[in-house]
Amino acid sequence: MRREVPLFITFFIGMLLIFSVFIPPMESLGEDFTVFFDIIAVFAFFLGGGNLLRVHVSKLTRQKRDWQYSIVTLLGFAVTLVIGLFKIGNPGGIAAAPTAAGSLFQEIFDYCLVPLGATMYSLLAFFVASASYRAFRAKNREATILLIAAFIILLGRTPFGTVVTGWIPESFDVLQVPNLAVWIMNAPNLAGQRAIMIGIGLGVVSMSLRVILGIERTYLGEDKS
Amino acid sequence: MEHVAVWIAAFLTLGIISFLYKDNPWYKLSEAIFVGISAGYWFVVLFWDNIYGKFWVGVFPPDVVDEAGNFVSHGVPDYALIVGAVLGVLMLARLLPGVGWISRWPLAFIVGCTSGLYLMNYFSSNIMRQVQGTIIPLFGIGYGASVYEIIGNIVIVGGTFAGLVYFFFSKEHRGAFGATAKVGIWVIMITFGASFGYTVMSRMSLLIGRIDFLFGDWLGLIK
Amino acid sequence: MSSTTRIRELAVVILILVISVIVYIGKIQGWNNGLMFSPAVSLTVVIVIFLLLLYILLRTLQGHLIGRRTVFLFVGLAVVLPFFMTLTLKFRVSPEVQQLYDALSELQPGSKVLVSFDYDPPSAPELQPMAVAFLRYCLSHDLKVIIIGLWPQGPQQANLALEDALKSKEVAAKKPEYGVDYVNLGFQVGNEFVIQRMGTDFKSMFPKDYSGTVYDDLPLVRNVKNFSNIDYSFNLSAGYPGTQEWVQVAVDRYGLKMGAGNTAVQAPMMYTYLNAGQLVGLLGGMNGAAEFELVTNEIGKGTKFMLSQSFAHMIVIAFIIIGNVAYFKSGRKKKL
Amino acid sequence: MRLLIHTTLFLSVFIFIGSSRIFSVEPSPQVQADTLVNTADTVGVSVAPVTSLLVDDYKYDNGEQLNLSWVPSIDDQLIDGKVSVYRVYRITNDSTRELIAELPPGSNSFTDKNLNRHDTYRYIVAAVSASDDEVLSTTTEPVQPQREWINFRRGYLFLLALIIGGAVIYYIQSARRGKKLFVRKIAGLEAVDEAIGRATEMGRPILYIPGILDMDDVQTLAAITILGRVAHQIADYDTKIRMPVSRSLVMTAARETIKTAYQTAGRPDQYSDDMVSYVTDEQFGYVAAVDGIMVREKPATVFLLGAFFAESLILAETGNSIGAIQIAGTARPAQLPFFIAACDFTLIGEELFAASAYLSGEPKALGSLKGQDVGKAIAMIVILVGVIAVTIGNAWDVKFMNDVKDMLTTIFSTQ
Repeated sequence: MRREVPLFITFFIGMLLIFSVFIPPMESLGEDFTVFFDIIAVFAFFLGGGNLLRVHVSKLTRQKRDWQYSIVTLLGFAVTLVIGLFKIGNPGGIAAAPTAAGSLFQEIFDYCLVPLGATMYSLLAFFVASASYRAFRAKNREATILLIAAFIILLGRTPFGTVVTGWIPESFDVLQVPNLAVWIMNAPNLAGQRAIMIGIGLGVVSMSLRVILGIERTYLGEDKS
Repeated sequence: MEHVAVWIAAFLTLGIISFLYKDNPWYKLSEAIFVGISAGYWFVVLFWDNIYGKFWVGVFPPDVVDEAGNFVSHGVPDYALIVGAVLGVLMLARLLPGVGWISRWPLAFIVGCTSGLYLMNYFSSNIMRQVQGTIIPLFGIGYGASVYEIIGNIVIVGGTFAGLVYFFFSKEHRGAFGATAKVGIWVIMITFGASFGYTVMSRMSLLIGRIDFLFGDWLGLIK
Repeated sequence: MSSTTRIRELAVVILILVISVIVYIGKIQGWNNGLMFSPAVSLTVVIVIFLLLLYILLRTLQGHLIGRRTVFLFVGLAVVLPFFMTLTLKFRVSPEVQQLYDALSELQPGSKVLVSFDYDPPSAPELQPMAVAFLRYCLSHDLKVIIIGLWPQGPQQANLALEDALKSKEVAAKKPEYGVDYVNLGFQVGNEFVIQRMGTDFKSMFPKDYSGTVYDDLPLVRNVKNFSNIDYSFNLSAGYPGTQEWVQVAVDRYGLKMGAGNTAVQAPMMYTYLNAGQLVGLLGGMNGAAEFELVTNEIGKGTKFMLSQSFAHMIVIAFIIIGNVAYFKSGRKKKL
Repeated sequence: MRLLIHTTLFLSVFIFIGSSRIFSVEPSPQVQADTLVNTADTVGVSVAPVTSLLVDDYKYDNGEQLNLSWVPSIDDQLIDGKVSVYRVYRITNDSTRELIAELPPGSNSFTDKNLNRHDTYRYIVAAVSASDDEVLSTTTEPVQPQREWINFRRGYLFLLALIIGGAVIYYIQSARRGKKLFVRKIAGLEAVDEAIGRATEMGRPILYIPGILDMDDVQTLAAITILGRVAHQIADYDTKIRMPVSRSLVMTAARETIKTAYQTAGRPDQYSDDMVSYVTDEQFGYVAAVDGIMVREKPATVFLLGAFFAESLILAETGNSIGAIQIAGTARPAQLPFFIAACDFTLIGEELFAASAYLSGEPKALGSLKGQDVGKAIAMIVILVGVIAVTIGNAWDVKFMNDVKDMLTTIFSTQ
């Protein structure tokens, strides 16, 4: 029972949504279910947030390595929650949107989360360089092709690229790096993208069917009562 | 206040950057702040958007009023949302010993939704539309294409074809089939090279933005 | 880890903090007016970086792979140092930027320019310099600027850009007045439908401006009914809704004359519109901003950013080349 | 060869059905407005009204939309047009008329959405001159939007889905009956065994990152199904797994999955909820934490499977710097090159979705992979035939070829 019911739910809901595409009165079902999903996700957060609390409290009480930082995490979590849920420091009071301009909650976002997120994101610039140095090598034919394509696109979009091949006469202007870059984007790149996308489409169809038909069911747990 | 805010932002920015040197207390502190605050932030946003904005307002809709604030009619409640909330509550059954298995029901619901929805979405947008988009005249409409365009068209059609051959699972990549698959992986590699070259550009601008903040807005060293 | 390294690291951190505090106090007190290398120093720095790269190439050829931290250091230097350099990168103004400039310079003083801010802070490094340069040109050439935003955070970015533009000497000399010379009408939800409604009636979409003033109380827009009262428009876009929607609705249906500023990722898609004449002028990424600053003779952040970006790209390209040269030199055997 | 025969069979059935157009539909009756033109007062600079205003039901919807079409005013011309705007008015259940849309000159149709099928509607379209003189058309007869139960416009979509989905199910069934199936090797998945073994030998944990999206993304679902197979081996080897996640629902699903794997492996006591922990929903906050875990716990093996965005390279490079074996996979083409650069093995697009079937080694799961190949074969044949048809049709104007091309584009069009 414990296993059959969930399997049936997956099967039923999956099939319902597949057929809803062809039945106009049911067409909005997908959107309705998405709202359900949003609501379930918030309830699930009680589990996730609870887990976060538990992990850090246990780190703290057992004085595990780096337990000091757990205090910071817990404090940050609690303070943000209280400020946001009770809308403390919000000029509009409890009726206003939590992210209203000038609210304390929005300030936290602007002065803590934005710089943190943007900086984490900007680390990419460094990693791009280190990956380029270490990994982009003409090791075999595939890697060489990747490298050349990347190089042409890179060059084609810096002023340098224009200079390097500017001497190529007008009648062969497709061989000038910037034009070559555009050609690569529009022809082989498009072909590769299409092949990947069609493949992904088929992969999704097949995997979804396996899930709906109950062949793929590890996420449902074992029936051991 | 403004001074405090800009110093906090700068302190956190440097903390994250210091990770490039190695893992260190400054980074750990920034990370702890980041995790704590952002987890709280997203719960608050999700709570007000979904539990209040979608569920509560959906089930207990406010009265409809005209511009002057006069009563027009009662809102129409959407009781179906209660099903969503019930599924959400079932999710919490995990916390109770003995009935934890009930939480698989909402999970099964979600998995069913995802697979059902995506199956049809991907079918039309990824398979049908892409196949249709590849049916192009090689010589352009009314012979209108230049040599380069013709080559481009042939590459698009041939490349897509070869790429699909590469993904074949149930046939060994040998002989002519294997050669086509080889061409296929080359085309895919060009695609990857192109997207690499393409994204590198925009990645740099983010770092430039942060540097501008540190040396300009914070320290005032940039004129 | 030995305790001496630890102490050394701590010392560095403290040193950085102390210097920061001093520089910050300098900023507030006004004796820190920014740092600038002289051309000779700038050139020396470039040469030193180049020599260091050569040294790395040599080391790699000998089979020593340099560490990640060295690579990081180079990227950091390549991005930071150009901010203080007085070097002017030689680049040519591409035709689409020239086209934008020509379109602007053809406008009579007093012409109304509509600027739509359709981006948010993550795209600001690329688009903000364009916005500032564009506003600066308009305000210093007696063009009236009407700002709107289809992205919620657009008008906020617009105010930041205005603040910067107003600092420039030429603009300050004109003493532009809010409501008369420029106006920020704020954000409106509805994506392309907003554009469509603006085709018949601006006021219905923007009954009040960003700060809450009623539309008819703003002298600049009081007589602006729809796109027919706009002489030129400029769209700063980082995605959807953006240039594509503006072209499809405002240009194709209402015949608005418009140019655009796009992120580097988006710009290549716009060339079709440019070729078809649907767009008059296009700025793409930091390059676009820098080129626009060049034609308008106003060196600003775009040029600085562009210098930084070009340096960073060169470094990435240099590292790819070094990696590969070394790889082939070593007979492709060693797994470096 | 068998595959080819099957594909051809499927294809011919479908073309047969397709060409016989079983889903052809009767034209819907239209409600025509009085064609008598309201001769408007010609005072001032007014314009001629629009004519032949028609309202008909929008086909195959839930009774929420109506289509309006009309012939534009004769004064609406490209050059020197006198019409400045068209205004569409609606009268709901005999109430007063309300303005619902303003359309630019040149418009000749409009779709009114969000209607109620229990109400009746009448429409008027006004042509407005530059001096704001409004000239009304006739009012249409009252119409109710109709609800249709089946969307025949999507007939071909149904047919195609049936064929490809059918192929998948057919091969699953035939595999279940014991038919042997060949599946080529996928390098990234062959390496899973070795990667887990390495972590066991080194006594270090395995880090499993299922992307940053929630369970409502199909890539996350794929990551969880693969986790089911991987966790099984991990339980067998008795290695430690560490799985920080950025969504609470993913945490719940992952726990169920790993628990099951440990139970099937006969070591339920080894399982602990601490293997999976929630970090934060914030994209880069999660990345910061995972980077921290990587450098502090030094996992021997890192799996990066699921939906990744800009963080792909940040994670993969940090993983690389600690010397872990990395197996990555995503369906986002923009992130794949970064994985290829910094990881040891990368699952490209479709391979991610095939992975769990491949790893399971169960015949019925493998059967579904063969079903997928039928889909690919169909796509390839359609592309070939279509391109030949449209090229020849275009170049020499061969009617048959044009017909073939038209048929294929109709079948593969999506609405």
